[in-house]
Amino acid sequence: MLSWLVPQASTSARDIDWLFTLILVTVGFWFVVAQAALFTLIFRFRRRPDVAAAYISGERKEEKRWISRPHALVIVCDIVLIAGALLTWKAVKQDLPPADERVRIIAQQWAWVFVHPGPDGKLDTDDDVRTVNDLRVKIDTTYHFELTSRDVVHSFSVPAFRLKQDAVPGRIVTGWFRPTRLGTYDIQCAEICGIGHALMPARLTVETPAEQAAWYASRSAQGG
Amino acid sequence: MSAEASEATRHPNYVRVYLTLLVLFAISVLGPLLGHPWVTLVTAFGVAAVKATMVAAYFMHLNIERRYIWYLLLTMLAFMGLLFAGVAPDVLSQGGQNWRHVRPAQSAAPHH
Amino acid sequence: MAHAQQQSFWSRYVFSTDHKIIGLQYLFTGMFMGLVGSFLAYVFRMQLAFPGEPVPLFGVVTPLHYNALVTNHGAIMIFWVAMPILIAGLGNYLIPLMIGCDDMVFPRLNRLSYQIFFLSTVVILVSLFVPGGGFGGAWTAYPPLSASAQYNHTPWGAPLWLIAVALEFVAFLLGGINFVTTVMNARAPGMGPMQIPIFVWMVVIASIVFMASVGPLVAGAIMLLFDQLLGTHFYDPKAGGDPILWQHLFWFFGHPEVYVVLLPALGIVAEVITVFSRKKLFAYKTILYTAFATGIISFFVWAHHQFVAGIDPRMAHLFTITTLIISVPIAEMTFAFIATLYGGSIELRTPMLWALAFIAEFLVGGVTGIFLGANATDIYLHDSYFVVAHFHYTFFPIAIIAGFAALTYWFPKMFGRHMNETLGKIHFWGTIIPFNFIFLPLFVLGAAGEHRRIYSYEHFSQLFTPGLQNLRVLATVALVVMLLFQFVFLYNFIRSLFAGEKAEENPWKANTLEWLAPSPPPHGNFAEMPTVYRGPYEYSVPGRPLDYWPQHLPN
Amino acid sequence: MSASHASEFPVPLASRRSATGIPTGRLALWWVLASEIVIFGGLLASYIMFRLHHPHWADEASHTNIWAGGFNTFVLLTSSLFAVLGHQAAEQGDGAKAARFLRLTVVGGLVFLGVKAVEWRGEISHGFTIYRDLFWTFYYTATGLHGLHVLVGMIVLWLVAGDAARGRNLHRVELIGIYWHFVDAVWIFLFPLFYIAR
Repeated sequence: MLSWLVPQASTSARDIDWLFTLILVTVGFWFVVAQAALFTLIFRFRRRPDVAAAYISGERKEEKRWISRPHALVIVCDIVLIAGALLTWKAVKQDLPPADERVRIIAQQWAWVFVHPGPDGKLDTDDDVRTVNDLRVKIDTTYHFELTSRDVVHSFSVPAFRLKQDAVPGRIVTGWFRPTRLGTYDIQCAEICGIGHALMPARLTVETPAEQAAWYASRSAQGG
Repeated sequence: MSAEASEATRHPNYVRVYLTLLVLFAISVLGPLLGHPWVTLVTAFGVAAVKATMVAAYFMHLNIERRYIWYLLLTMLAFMGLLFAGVAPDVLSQGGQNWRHVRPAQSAAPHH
Repeated sequence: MAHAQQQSFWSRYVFSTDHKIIGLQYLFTGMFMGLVGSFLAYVFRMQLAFPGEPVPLFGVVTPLHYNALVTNHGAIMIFWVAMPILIAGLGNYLIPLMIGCDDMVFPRLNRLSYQIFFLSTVVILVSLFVPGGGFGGAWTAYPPLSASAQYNHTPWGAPLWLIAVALEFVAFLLGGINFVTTVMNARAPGMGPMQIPIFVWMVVIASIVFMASVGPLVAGAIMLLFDQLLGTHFYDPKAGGDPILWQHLFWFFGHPEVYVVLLPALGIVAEVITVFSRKKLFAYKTILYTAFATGIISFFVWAHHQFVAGIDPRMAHLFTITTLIISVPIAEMTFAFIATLYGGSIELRTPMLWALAFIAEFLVGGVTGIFLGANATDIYLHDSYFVVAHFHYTFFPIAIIAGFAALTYWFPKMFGRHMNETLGKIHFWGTIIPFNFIFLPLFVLGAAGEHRRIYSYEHFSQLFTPGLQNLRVLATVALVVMLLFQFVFLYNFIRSLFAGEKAEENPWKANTLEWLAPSPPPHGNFAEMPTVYRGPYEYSVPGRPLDYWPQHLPN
Repeated sequence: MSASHASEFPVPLASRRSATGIPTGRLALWWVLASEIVIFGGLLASYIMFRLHHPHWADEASHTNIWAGGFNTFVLLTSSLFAVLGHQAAEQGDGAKAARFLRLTVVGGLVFLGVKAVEWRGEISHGFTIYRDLFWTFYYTATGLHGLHVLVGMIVLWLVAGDAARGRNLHRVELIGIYWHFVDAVWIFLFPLFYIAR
């Protein structure tokens, strides 16, 4: 459902969209049933002359059924949704698949600094490429990112990846993503971080390995 | 009024409670001198819990108060335990699943 | 004070210890702050719809303005509108009347509580106009942004904001202790626990939940204030502090706070729907127990606000489970309210329309909460406009819809006159329809990835599309329409105060004790202190000539 | 009960009812203490977490003055005894005796704050200021918040003692006593947390 509104550009996006649809169908059912019951009762029992209201305490067993049975059904639905949420969370947030490459993301007031591993595919070597507000990743490659902040709490959010993680000063949080779709996507800061909160619009480019190699080459040509 | 009178007769000997508290206090100060961490833990915090319970029971008269006042105060303490349990994995620990603290090396040096 | 007959205006209305006057003081302060909060919303919605254009009555909105506007809109609407109207205002006015006594047990403490609250109101308003402007770190005030003027650039606004919130907490702690003690000790003879009107129960549960949850945040606020003013490092990771600690202390209070305002709103709905459907409340005990369960479970869910905040991902599982569990008692209570309508004789007077609208609209807020309580979908939806739409579908029904239900229902009791029914219905539809057109578009915008607290989307190519911008304009236009319809209410309210049709003691033919007192009740409330003989919802009892059976009538 | 309420303020009927059987003042006081538990609880829970997170805080804690803290524990325990003896006297209707005990309690509070002042002065002069380390920030915040409670308690004790000496509002002797014992109980935990454990 979400993919109608925003591109689905990573493996996590697929998982999360699936869960979103599951929840939408489940709670949509409850929503329709409850609203239908509400409006039906309002219409059916509108005030009419000479029709008195019934006296129902709701404390007797056969009356209580009317709320205890839906109540049990709500619990069943909750269990299904909890299972779906927990499994998806585990896949997206907890389990880190083996990394092909790593990037480092450093947030500050008000810019994103990205450290790319460079042609050798390793961080903390001489060919690392630092950029500001410009992250470039290869398609179908599993990335681990190390996220931190220099000053206040920021949040690294890529809607097309369904990826969001707060960047907290004093902590390094590790996460992963695997792009599945070429293109350029918005990176937003999702945690208010001061005057420039709206002015941290970085771009994320998903490119082919050949394009990335060419970009690295052009960078080192400029730099060297 | 008769109820109040019977309450009064049930009051403990306050001076005896006070002397017991002083003995416990001495234990809590002397315990650490043994230099054993577990002894310190028990004499400092175990004794503190006993002392606080005694003060609550005999000086604050919770022993003759309605029972649910105990429950009320203990519920509040339990919520603090809950807060601790929920926060400690993030604040107490040095790191966890997929995250770690980065701190400048801590020393007793002044930070200004 | 000794000579009750010669009370001056000041001692009668300003320094009164009468619970009704104090209740009305809270109510009117809350309504005034509602206007302030609405104006802030109007300004930032205009900026979002027409970025960069000067906003009529305000001017050009800078990022600093924008942050202060959203921060104070949130804080004011929760702490200075929902809390004073639903709990302090209605609680003060109604609790002694509904339990059949003459005042709160501590009238002077009650007056002190309002005075502290009034001071907090002054401080928060002043904080908007100090050098550097109002605080702009969101109502959650996450450090290090909130802890240091170096980061937030509001050296005066931030501490004043925090002091105002702290004063407000003190006021509500005093008020809450007064409420709980009053209901525990001062009930009319014969009023056992199961004869207490649901609204009173709800205010008591809410007060207890508030009292138990706010303590750690009071401690946290002291620590934050020290960071701001003394330059200590409680939340500064560079010196051994931890910003996540504040988030936990804040949400340990912040989530129960939702139920603190929700429960009284549900209580109002229970009172109104029983009267206007002439029905006994369906399963009183179940409703009561689900309210207790909700209050308790609300302490176990707080970290669902922090799924992506850098907390340990294993903890997120526990909080997802508890969060989805809390939907069970709330759903059951909603079912009981809907079941109350079955077999009723429903009259759609203005208060009833508001109460029914509460159920219908709150359902939207309830079901959309599931998306956010589930940790995996929250990764995407966290801090997006989906969240904004979700909690406005809970808080708007709570504070505004239930508030109007209460005002229109108890207006005859408070002021001895009726409000105009036609104007009331115009105002109802003029509020409810635009309300949905404000926040339904925001669900779509949030699902499209739009984040909160961004003063302009011009820098985001995926968000600044014509389609999405049209939705922003739609929401803003709907807001302006809704705000304009509030003038209908203000006109109706003020006109009815002086020229409304006179109301008798019990115009709605209700059972609860407040309707035994004259309208408006005099000092001391009842000519003769009532005794209670039955529960509050004995409507349409078979074999009785009248379809109501007030609590105070002997068998 | 109602006779002792006689004052210029007209006491509402509500204040004189007691559906629970607990007098209204005492019932409210329990709720006050319940909300105090969570305020101190939040602060101390934060402190304990930080303490266990930072092993070096044990070294910092060794610079607190265990003898001053210990003496203050003794002082507060003793003043608590006076408070409860005052309550006993009030129960027997002896307002003058109750007032004497309450004033002795106030003296205990004064000694406590005096020792505290000397202690803080010594620490600050040795460089252990609130900025030295987060441990010291917690130390000054927690003991300061507690000291504030002591100060408020002393003022109220003094007022209640004045009333009691004239035989008025004797039920308040018990209430301020319960509050004072609570302040004592908080110190019972602060003492090992900041002084003994090192």
